[in-house]
Amino acid sequence: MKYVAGVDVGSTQTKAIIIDGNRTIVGRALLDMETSMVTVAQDAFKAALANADLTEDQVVHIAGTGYGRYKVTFGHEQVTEISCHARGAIALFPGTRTVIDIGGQDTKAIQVKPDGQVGDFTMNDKCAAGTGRFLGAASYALEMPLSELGPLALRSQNPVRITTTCTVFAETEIISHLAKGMLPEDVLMGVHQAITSRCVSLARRVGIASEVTFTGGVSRNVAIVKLLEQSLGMKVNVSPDAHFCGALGAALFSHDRVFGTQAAHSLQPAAVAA
Amino acid sequence: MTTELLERKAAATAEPTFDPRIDGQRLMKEWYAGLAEAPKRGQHVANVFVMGNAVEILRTFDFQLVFPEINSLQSGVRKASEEYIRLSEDYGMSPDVCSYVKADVGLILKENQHPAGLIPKAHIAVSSNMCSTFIKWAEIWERMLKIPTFVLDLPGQRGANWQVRPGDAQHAADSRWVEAQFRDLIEKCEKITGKRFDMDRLAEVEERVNKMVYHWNNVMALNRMCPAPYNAMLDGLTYIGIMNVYRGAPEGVEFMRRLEEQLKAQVARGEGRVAEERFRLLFSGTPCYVSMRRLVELFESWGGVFAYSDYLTFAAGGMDSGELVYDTSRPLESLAEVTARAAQRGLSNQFFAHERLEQQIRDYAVDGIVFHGIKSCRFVSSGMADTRDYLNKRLGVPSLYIESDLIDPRYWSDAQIKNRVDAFFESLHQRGGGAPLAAKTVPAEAGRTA
Amino acid sequence: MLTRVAPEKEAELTELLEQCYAAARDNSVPDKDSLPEGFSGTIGHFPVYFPEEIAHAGGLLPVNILGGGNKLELKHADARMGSFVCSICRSTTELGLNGTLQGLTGFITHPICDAAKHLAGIWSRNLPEQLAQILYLPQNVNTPGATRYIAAEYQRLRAELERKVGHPISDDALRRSIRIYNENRRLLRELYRIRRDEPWKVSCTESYLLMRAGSRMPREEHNSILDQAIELIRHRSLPTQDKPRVVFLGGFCEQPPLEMLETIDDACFVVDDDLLVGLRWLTKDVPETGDPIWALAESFVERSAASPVQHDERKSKEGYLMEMMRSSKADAAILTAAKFCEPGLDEQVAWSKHLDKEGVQYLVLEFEEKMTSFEQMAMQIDTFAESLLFALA
Amino acid sequence: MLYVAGIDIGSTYTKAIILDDKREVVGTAVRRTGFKLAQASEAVFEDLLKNAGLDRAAITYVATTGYGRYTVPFRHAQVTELTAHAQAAVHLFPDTRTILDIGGQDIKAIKVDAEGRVKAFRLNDKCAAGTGAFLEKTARYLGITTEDIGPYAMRSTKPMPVSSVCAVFAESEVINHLSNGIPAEDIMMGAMVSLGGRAIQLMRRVGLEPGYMLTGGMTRNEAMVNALESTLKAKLNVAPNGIGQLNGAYGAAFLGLRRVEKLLAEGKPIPPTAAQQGLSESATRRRWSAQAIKKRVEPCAVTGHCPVVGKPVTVIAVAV
Repeated sequence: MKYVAGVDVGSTQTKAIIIDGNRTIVGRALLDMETSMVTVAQDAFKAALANADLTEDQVVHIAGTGYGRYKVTFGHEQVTEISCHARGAIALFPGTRTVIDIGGQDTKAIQVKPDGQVGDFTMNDKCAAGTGRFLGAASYALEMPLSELGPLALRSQNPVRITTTCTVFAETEIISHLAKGMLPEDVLMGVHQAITSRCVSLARRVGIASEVTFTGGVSRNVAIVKLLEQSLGMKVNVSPDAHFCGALGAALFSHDRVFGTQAAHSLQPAAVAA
Repeated sequence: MTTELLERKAAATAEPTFDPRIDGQRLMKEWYAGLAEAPKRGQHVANVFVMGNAVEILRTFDFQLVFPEINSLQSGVRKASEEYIRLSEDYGMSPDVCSYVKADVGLILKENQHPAGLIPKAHIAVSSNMCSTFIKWAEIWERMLKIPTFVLDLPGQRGANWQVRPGDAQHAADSRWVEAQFRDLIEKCEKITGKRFDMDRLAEVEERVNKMVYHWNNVMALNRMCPAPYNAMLDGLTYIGIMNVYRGAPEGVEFMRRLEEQLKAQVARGEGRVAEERFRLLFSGTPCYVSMRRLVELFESWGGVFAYSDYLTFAAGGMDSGELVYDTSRPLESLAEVTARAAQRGLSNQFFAHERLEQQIRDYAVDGIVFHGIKSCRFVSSGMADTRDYLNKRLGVPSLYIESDLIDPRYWSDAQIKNRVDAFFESLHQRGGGAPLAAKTVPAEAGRTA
Repeated sequence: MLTRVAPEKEAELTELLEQCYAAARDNSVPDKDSLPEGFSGTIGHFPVYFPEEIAHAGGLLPVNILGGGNKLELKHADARMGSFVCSICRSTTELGLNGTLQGLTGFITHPICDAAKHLAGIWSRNLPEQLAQILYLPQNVNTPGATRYIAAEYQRLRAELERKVGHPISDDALRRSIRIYNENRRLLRELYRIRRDEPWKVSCTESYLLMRAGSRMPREEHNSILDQAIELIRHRSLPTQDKPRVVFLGGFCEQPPLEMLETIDDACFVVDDDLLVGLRWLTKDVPETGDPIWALAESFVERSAASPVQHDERKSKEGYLMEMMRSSKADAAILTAAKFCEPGLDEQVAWSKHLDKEGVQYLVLEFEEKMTSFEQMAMQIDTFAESLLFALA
Repeated sequence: MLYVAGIDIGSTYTKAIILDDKREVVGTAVRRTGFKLAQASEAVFEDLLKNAGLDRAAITYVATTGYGRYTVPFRHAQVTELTAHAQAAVHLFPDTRTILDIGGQDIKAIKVDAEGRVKAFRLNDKCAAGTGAFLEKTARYLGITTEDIGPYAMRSTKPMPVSSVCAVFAESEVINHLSNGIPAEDIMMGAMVSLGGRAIQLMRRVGLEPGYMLTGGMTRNEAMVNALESTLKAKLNVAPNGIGQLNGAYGAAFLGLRRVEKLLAEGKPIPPTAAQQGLSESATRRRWSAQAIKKRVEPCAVTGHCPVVGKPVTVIAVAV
């Protein structure tokens, strides 16, 4: 049995996915960014091998993606995360037409064709309020782990408006609101709303078509998901594997190389759950 | 026109000794060398911009022209802009204003020591309202250089419900207003230079401009050929440089004539700018000069060539259409008419810019548009996102939006731009087939391109 | 304001100010059936100046579009305008796209800056049913013939509006409007005189609210409000405080948030400013006889204020700043600019360089209409005031 | 014996100091501010009294500064941190004319006269990655604690400039450097050099008048001080043994002390505290901006198409 892999070297985390000939996920790994992208890519891949308990020689093709994709020196090809997220999203939710990915470095809105092709895409411009970094600022200002932000925000009764588009000054604004005695949840909700509205206007540039799939680590933030659905006025797909979406897409591109492009792009749901 | 016809022409007149790039750069060098000498020659100096600048009149008065935009641009190309920009920010300029202006303020603070040589101090500055920053820029000179400025007010298109066209009453009225301002300018020039205005000389200058513009339009048209003979952004920059600094000068006419021949011959031989032309692209906006080659490399490594750039038209003074020809039998009136008309076309036309792009997309058979938004240039950038949205919905032409700056290296984020460009080509490939991984050959560079 | 005296008078004034506040806060435009008496539609115009008399005479209510303030959330505008464009342009786009300004009969900008010119284009592409236009007020008013050109441009506008309303706009109607607007100009001049001579009687914020109300109500109505308010203000007897006298510059287009003006009021007497200068652009009465269009055009050239977005050889940046300071006997200046406002930011440098030369103290601030936190700004303003008081001591 | 306290409630740290009438420091205290400012100042005051071995009654006068200066109920007076810093600076180093204050959220350049009066000042531009937070972010990326930044950077042999104007992009630049195997200490030092450059640009805007002093959190960062001095080509006065961080509090206390002396000299009583006065000053003045408008979250009916937004509901606050 031949296996292929995808390694997504992001700005904060690195993910690796190994799939087999039937596009079934057999191994995965997620590592936090270390000071050397080269080693972190290696380590993630090794971890995924261990997870799938395979040996390197069983994996015949590796695609790198993400900011550090050129650091996947052991890889056979590089694909940008735009293509990969589109591809991964379609695999997870075949009905996907719009992909929204909120990453650490930038936020993307991708228009996808039924076959997983990228139609049009846009990314946030310089003032990067729409990125996950914004949440990072909030978690630092509130001295609270990222994972707790969403749930707390949802408790908000009347959200505060966060107007600055700049991450750096967002921190100041958050602190000053808290200083004024605003409730943390209200300030947080404001932050979430700011991010969401930026993302939605970004998505509007490519045009929003149902179904919308939300990928990337931030998709695990319940508040963002809720607000997205609210302002889009439609349901949003979120997969438990959302943060692996890029790596998965990369793996699927590898799959094309090795096993050819025929057959549907979709995964067996069972496989995803596994 | 057909290839065999081209071949005949080419065979007849090709002059192998001519190399657009080398000769272009030589001319620019000579031009800068000439600048420093102007005071010795006792020549008066005028600061002008590349759009709506009344250059024809100033030449008639034998002014030495200085193009501060081109100075700033050149400081960028020569990777020296950052120092000038920092100087101006130390002086108090905001990070959010045009980096051309800031580089120029830095130049003034450095006693006009430009990497290309000494820039002479102007006796007058002619600005126009086509780009509003021109006016503020000229006002800075009023303060720092203590020189008089003349703001040429060129009315643009009034609304989307109707379009001012040559010959209609509105165009006539606008032309009269422009002519009145020209007469005012002429008086001021007479005072400054102590020379009488010579209508015949104006006609001669216009005659040469007509010739240049004729060739220039053919040069642009030649890039409709596939493969495109030149890169509208990189090579285009050299050409536009000549179009501006030698506008109405014999050298300019000669360069454009030979350029056209040269390119015709190239087209006849079927030579393209890139070895394998995979994608024809339209570039909208102004390039990032500090990373010019990097930008081109990012695209050409994927087989993408810029067949056209709207920058070729507006930065060449909007003289981009057959209808814009001076009637040398009535030089001043005609100058006013053409200037008014030029101001109502192209990028400075907020109401119909998208129609122009639409036209150019067809004319140059492009596969995609690249919009280059510039944080500090609202003139080219403000309407871009909306125009893009409009074209996407109307034509479904794939487009890419990247953002950096004219000449401020601090705004060039290589990783981010490469990411977007790669993704753009991946999507183009997914549409049009072809190997998706050509970019592997281009390594991501450390931070900004040095 | 502290209200120790004449509480009932003060209550009256507060009531008037509340009307004005409501008007200032309201971003929407009256629809067909909620239009005031005698008006058949609305003409939105972007700062700075617009010859409202022409629209007014045609029965079109002039509405000065001043952005969305800091309560509006942008949902569509970011898809149309980059983040490097000033807040007022983006929030105005938002108001157009989210329907708030759907009721406008027309939307007119003029060439104050490149963003504003593009705004007109964006408007025409996204709200095609409205008369989206640029009124080409010249950036060269010094060449002989400028008045003739402007008159022609006004005539064009007049004709366009006549087509919209379906009836001619008579010279008499124009003269009537000019009379009403002359009265309005006179009242605003009086308001500013009080600011200069007895700054403790009316705060910058109050005067701003009074003035801004005129941006969306018929001038007839505005005149009566101003008339009453000025009368009440005259008779206010408030204790004067120990505050430095400053002039405020930078409010000619994008408007600073009320919080900002209040913060300044707390620490300083603002004895003159350029807030909404477009609404008092013509500095003297417009001739009420002769050809009204020519009168308006000639007033624009010969009797108008100054701003960073209007080039005029006769009005140097330093010139009008120093004139403001002289006439208002100001100790110092607060030089502001809206974020991403290129003309404003350039002017700021010219001003501060000149004040350095003159040895006048000044404070440089950058604001955004949408800003919501003012701690840092308050700190700067307080320090500025503290340093002035020390220096004056 | 006369004791005056100065409390500086900053965005990250709250610092306090007690001076006696001989202008001697008798106690200091520092705490992380967190987001409950009133509590922070209360807690710090407790620490301060403990540290000085005094009880509340012994403190004659409390002057506050920093952006939380209005939140301290037991204050007698408040001044801005700029005024306070200027005072402290000139008191510590009489030759001081230009002060640089690098704080967590902003950089300030202040020009002062011989009596410590502020002549001019500038804060960093928005969109400039020039704040202490920028260093912290970079450090976080490199896995260095804020305290270690200085020592760590000192190891750098060839600093790698981080020139991006936008902090977010500065971060991607850092990542880029890292991924290109550039040593962390060089990046850290590079970040400092860039930050130093921006700081000095700010000083130029108020005019570089010799007699330089550095205040704020950066004073403990030796590497930063070196970086600044080398760019400035001049000596920087740095407050001794950690007082630097306490400058704001010191200045406030100092001004407070002078105020008390003046009052006593004139035989006037010590004014009541803000709490005793009751109403904070803003309560007496009509705040138009305070008239909140009910914010509704209106989701778009159809994608990209919004309903016409009705007139906002105005809630008129009752004037006091």
